Amino acid sequence: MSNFAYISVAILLTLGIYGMVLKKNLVKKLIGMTILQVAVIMFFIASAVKGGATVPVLDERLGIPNPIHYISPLQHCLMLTAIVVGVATSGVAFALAILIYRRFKTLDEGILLQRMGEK
Amino acid sequence: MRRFRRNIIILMVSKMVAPYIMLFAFYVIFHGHLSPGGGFQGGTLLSAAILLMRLTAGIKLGERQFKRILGTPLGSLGVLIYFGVGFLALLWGGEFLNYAYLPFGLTPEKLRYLGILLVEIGVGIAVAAILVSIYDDLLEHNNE
Amino acid sequence: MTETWQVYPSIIPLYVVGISLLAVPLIVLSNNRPNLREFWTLGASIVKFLLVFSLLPNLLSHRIALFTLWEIAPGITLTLKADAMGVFFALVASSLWIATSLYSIGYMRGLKEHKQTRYFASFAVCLSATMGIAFAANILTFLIFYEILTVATYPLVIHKETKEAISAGRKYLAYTLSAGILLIAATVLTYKLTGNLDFKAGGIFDPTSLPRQRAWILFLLFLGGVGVKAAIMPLHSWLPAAMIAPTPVSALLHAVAVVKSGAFGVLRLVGFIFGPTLMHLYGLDILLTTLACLTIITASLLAFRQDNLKHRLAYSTVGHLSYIVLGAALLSPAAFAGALLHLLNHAFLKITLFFCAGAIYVTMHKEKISELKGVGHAMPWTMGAFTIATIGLMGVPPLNGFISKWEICLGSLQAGTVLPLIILIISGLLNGGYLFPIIYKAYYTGTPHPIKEKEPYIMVVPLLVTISFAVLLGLFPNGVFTFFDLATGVGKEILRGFVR
Amino acid sequence: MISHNSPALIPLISLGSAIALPLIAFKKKALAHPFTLLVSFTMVILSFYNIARVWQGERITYHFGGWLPPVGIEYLLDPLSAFIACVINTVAFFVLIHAGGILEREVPHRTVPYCALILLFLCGANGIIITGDVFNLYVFLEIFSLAGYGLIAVGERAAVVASFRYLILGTLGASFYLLGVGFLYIVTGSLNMADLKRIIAVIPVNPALIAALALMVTGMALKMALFPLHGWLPDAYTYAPSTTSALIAPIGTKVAAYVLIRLLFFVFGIKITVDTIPLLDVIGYMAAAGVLYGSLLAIAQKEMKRMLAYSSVAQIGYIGIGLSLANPMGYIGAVLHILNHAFMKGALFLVAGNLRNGSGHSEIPRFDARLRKKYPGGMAAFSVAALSMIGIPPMAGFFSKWYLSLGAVEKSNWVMLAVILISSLLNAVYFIRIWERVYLIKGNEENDDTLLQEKEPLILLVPTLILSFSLILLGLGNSFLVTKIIARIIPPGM
Repeated sequence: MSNFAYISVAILLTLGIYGMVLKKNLVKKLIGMTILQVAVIMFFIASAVKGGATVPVLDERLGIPNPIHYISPLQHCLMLTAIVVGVATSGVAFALAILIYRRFKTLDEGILLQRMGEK
Repeated sequence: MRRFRRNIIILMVSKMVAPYIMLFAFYVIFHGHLSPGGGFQGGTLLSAAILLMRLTAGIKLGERQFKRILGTPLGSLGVLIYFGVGFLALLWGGEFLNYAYLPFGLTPEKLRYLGILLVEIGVGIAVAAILVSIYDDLLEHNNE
Repeated sequence: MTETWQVYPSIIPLYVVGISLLAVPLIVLSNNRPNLREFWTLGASIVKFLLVFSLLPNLLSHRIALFTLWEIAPGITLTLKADAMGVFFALVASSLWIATSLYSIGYMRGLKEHKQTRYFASFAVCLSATMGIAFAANILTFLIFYEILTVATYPLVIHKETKEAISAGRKYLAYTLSAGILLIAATVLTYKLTGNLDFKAGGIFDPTSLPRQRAWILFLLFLGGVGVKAAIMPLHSWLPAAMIAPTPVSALLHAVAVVKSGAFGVLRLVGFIFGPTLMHLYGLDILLTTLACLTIITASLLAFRQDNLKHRLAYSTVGHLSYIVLGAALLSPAAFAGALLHLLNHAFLKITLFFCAGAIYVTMHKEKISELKGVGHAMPWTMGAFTIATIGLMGVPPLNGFISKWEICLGSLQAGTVLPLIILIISGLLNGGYLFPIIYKAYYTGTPHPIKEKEPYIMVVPLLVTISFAVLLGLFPNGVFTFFDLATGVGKEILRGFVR
Repeated sequence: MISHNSPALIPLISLGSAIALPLIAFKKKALAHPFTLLVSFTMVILSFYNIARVWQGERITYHFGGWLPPVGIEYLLDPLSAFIACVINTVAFFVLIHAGGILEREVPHRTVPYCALILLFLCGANGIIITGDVFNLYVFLEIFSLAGYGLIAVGERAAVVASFRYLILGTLGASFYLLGVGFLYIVTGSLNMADLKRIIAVIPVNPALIAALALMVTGMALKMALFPLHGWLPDAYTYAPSTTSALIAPIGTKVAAYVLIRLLFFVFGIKITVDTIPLLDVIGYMAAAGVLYGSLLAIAQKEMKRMLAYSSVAQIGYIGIGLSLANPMGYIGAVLHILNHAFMKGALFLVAGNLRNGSGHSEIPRFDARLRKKYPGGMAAFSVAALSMIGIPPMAGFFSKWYLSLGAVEKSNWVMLAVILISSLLNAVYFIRIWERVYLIKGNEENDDTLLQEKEPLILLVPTLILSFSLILLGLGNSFLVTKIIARIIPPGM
C-alpha cells in the first residue's frame, strides 16, 4: 500500500505527457502540462512522507524533540518553489495561448500550422 | 465572449468575504517566520481577495481598489525589498541573504527574525501584485 | 655528403610569409589608385624574393633558419623552418611571383578586368600561403597554410563571375575541401600514432608501430589530401575546369603555386612523413609509381583532345606534376633530386607557356588552338618563347627540362626499374605531339595577320625573362641559385641509410 | 566584499537590475537599453575577474545565506564554470550592443520589458552555470527558460506559436529534470553536487540512480535540442527577433550542454555513465545523427535564419559527440566548441539581423550582389564566421574539430571521425550557396526598393565584426585557452 502514492504519480505523469504531446488543442496541452507538474510535486511530497511522523516544528511545548519523528521538510520547501515556478510557467503559457488565439483565431494545432504557413 | 454582468448576490457576498480573506492574508504573511505560511501563501491569498472583487464587481470597480498600472511596479518593488534585504547583508560583509549581517544593530538571532519578516513582506507584495497583473494582462483587449 | 644541419632561430621565414599578407590591407586600401596598388604588389613580391634569397647563403653553409611562433594546439607549435626543400620551393614561387605580378598588370589592364583589387589581394594571400607551405615545419602548420591556399584561390578561380566560372569554382572547392578533410583525418591519425607532427627527413613513423593495413589507409588519406592539388589522376579534373580563371592565375597558381604545393606535399609525404624505408616495406612506392605513370600517359593523351589552349596546357600540367610524383615514388637520390628539379624547371617552362597563351588572348582575343592561324607572325616574341618552352617541356637537351628528366631516369635505373624510364621517354614524345601542332598552326598555316595590335611589352618582358631563365637553368643548372646542389642534397639526405 | 561575493554577484546583479529596470525606465523608456548594456558590461568585467581568480588556482565556493553545504545552496567557481560564464557574458554583451540599433525596430513598444527579460535570461544562464546545487539549478533553468519564451514570443507573427511549442517541450524537459532530481534525492539524500558526487561514488548502482540519470539527461537533451528532441528549435530561432536569436542561439543551448557536462562527468562520474550503462554512446550516436541531419536540412532551407537554426542543431551535435567520447580530447573539443560556436553563431545571427534590418528579409534566393555592395562589412563578417564554421584553419572552428577528431581517433571511433569531417563539407555547401549569391549573382535593378538603408549603422556593424573577427584570434590562441583553462579541469576518471 505504501506504493499507492507512487503508482498514482506514475498514472498522473502518463496522463500529463499524453495530454502535452498528443492533444491537438493548445489549452488541453496546457492542462496536460499542469497535470505533469502536479505529478512531479506529488512525487516529491510522497517521498517525504514517513509513517506516524508529524510536522517538523522544533518546539519544546509540542514535546517532540527528536527529529526522527518529523517528516522531511526539505521536499516541501522545494515544492513550494516548484509550485511558484509552475504558476509562472502557466501564466506565460496562458498568455501565449491567448495571443495565439487572437492572432490566428484558433487553438487547434492542425489549423494553426495551416494558418502559420499562410501568413 | 460573454459580456460581464453584475450579480448583486455574488457582489454582496464577496464584498463581505474579501476583507476577511485579506486579513487572513496579512496574518499569513506576518506570521510566515513563526508558523507555516509566509509570503507566497499570504501573497496568493491577498491577490485572491483582490481578484475576487475584480471578478464580481468588474474591472472598473476593481480598479478603484487596486489600479492596474500598479501591478508591475509593485511587483518589482516587492522583489526589490526581498533583494534589497539580501543585498544589504551582502554589502555589510555577509553572504547574500545572510540576515545575521543586517545593519540594524540587533543580536544575530533577532536579525534573522527581522530579515525573514522583511523578506516575507517583500515576497507577499510581489506575489500579490504579480498575480493580479497576470489576471489583468490576460483580460486585456488589445486587438492586434 | 653526411653533414649535419645546424638550426638557428631567425625571423626571416616569418617575414617571408608575412610580407604579402602585410601587402593585402595596403592593396585593399589603395583600391582607387591602381598605380599605387600595383606598386604594393610588385614591392611585396620583390621584397619577398629578396628575403627568401637571403636565406640561401646560410642554407648553403648547412644552417637552417627556424622560427617558432607559438603553440597552436597543445604539443604542436606553429613553426616555420627554411630547410633546403622549403627554400627551393620558396625560391621558385617567389621569383615567379615577380614575373607574374608584372604580367598581371599588363593582362588585367589590357583586358580592363573588373575587381582588380580583389584579384591582387587574393593573389598576395595565395603567395603567403604558398610560402607557409614551403616553410611549414610540421604537418599541422602545413595543413593550415594548405587550407588557406584553398580558400584564397577560390576568388581567383571565379574571377569572371560567369556561370561557368561559378560551376568551376564549385568543382574546385568540392575537390580541394574534400582533400583538406582527408588531410585533417590523416594528420589526426598521425598525431595519435606518433604524438609528433614534425617533418623529419627519412620519415617520422616507426615501422614497428605501423602495421601494413594501417599504413596503407594512412598513406591513402594523405595522398588523397595532397594528391588533389598535385592533380594525380583520378583527382585531377578540377584543374582543367579551373582554367576559367584569368591567365596569370592559371600561370602562377595552376602551374606553379597551388599545384606545386600539392606536388611539394607529395614530396614531403614521401620523404619526410613516411620515409623511403616504410614506403618500400609496404609497397607504397609501387602504388605511387603506378599512379604517376598512369597519370603521365593518360594526361598526355587527353591533352590531344583539347582545343582550348589553356585546357591543353592544363592537361600537360597534370602530366608533368606526375613527373614530380614519380620522382618521389622511385625512392632513389637521383630521382628525388630530379623531382625537385622538375618542380623548378616545369614551373619556368609552364609559366612561360601560360604567359604566351595570355598574351595571345589579350592581343588577339583567341583562346582556341584552331583559331591560332598565323599568330606566329603577328606575335614573334611570344611564339618564339612558346616554341622554346615546348622544346624544353619535351626534355630536349640544352634546355632545363632535360636535366630533371635525366635525373629521374637515372633514379629509375638506380631503383632498378626500367618502366618509368620508358614512360618518361614516351611522355616526352607525346608532349611534342600535342604542343607542336600549335606551333605549326601559328607559323605555317594561314596568311600572316596584318598586325593590328603590337605585343604589349609589359607582358612580353616577363615571358622572355622566364624563358631565358629556363634556358639558363638548362645550361648552368647550378649557376642559378645553386638549385642543382640543393636538390641533390635533399635527395641524398632523405635517402640516407635507405637500403632497398 | 567583491572578492568574497564575486561568484554570486553576476546572477544577483542581473536579477536585481532586471527587477529594477521597470522602475528605472518607468518614466523614460529610452533608459532601458543603456542600463541593460551597463549591467551586461559589469557582468563581463565580473566574469573576467572571476576567471582571473580561478586562473591563480583558486576554487571558489560561495555559500548562500551563510549556510554551509550540503544544507545550504553552494555556488561554485571552477575553471569550467568560470570559463563558460565568461563566454556567455561576453557574447551577450556584444549582442546587446548590437541590440541598441535594432531594438526600436523589432520590438517597438516593448523595449523595457524586453530588456528586463534579457537581464532575467542572463541571470538564469549565469545562475545555471555557477550553481552547485541541482535543485537551485532547476530554479535558474526555469528563470532562464521563462525569459526565453518571452523573448521569442515578441518576434514575428508566428513567433507566439514557436514560443508556445518551445514552452511545452521546455516544461516537459524541466519536469523530467525535476523528476530526476527527486529520484536522486531519494537515493542519496543530498542536492549538493559535490556531496552527490561523493555519495554516488560509494553507493552501489541501483535502478533509481539510473532512472535519475536518464530523466535528468533526457530533460537536458530537450533543452539542449539534441537531435531527436530538437523540434522546438528551428521555429523558435526563425521567428524570434534578431536580438533574441543572436542571444539564444549562442547561449541557450550551450547552457544546457554545460549542465549535461556537469551532470555526466562531475556528478555521476564516468563510472556510471560509461561503464554501467551505455548512456554516452546513446548520446554520441544521437548527436552524430543530429550533425548529419542538421547539416542536410540546413542545405535545404531557403531562409537564412532557419538555415542557421538547423546548423545549430548540427553544431550542438558536435558538443554531444565530444561528450560521448569521454576522453580528454573529446571533452576539450566539446568545451572549446561551446566557446567557438557561441561566437560563430552569434556573429552569423547578427549578420542575419543586419540583413533583415537593412533589406527587410533574409531569404537566400533573394540575395544578390547588391547586398555585398551595400553591406561590405556585414558580408565580411559573414564570410569569416562561415569559414570558421566550415573549419578552415586557422579559424576557431577548425580547432574544435581538431580536438574532437583527436578524441574520436583516440577512442578508435571511426564513425564519429567520419561524421565530424563530412559535416564540415556539408557546412561548406550551405555557406558557399550564400557566398555565390552574395558575391556573384548580379542583382536585377528593377526591384531596388528591397534595400531600404544605404549603409549599415556602426552600432550594428561593429559588434558583428568584433564577434566574427575574434574567431581568428580564438583560433590562433586556442592552445592558450585549452592548456590554461579547459585542460585544468578534466573530469576525473578520463
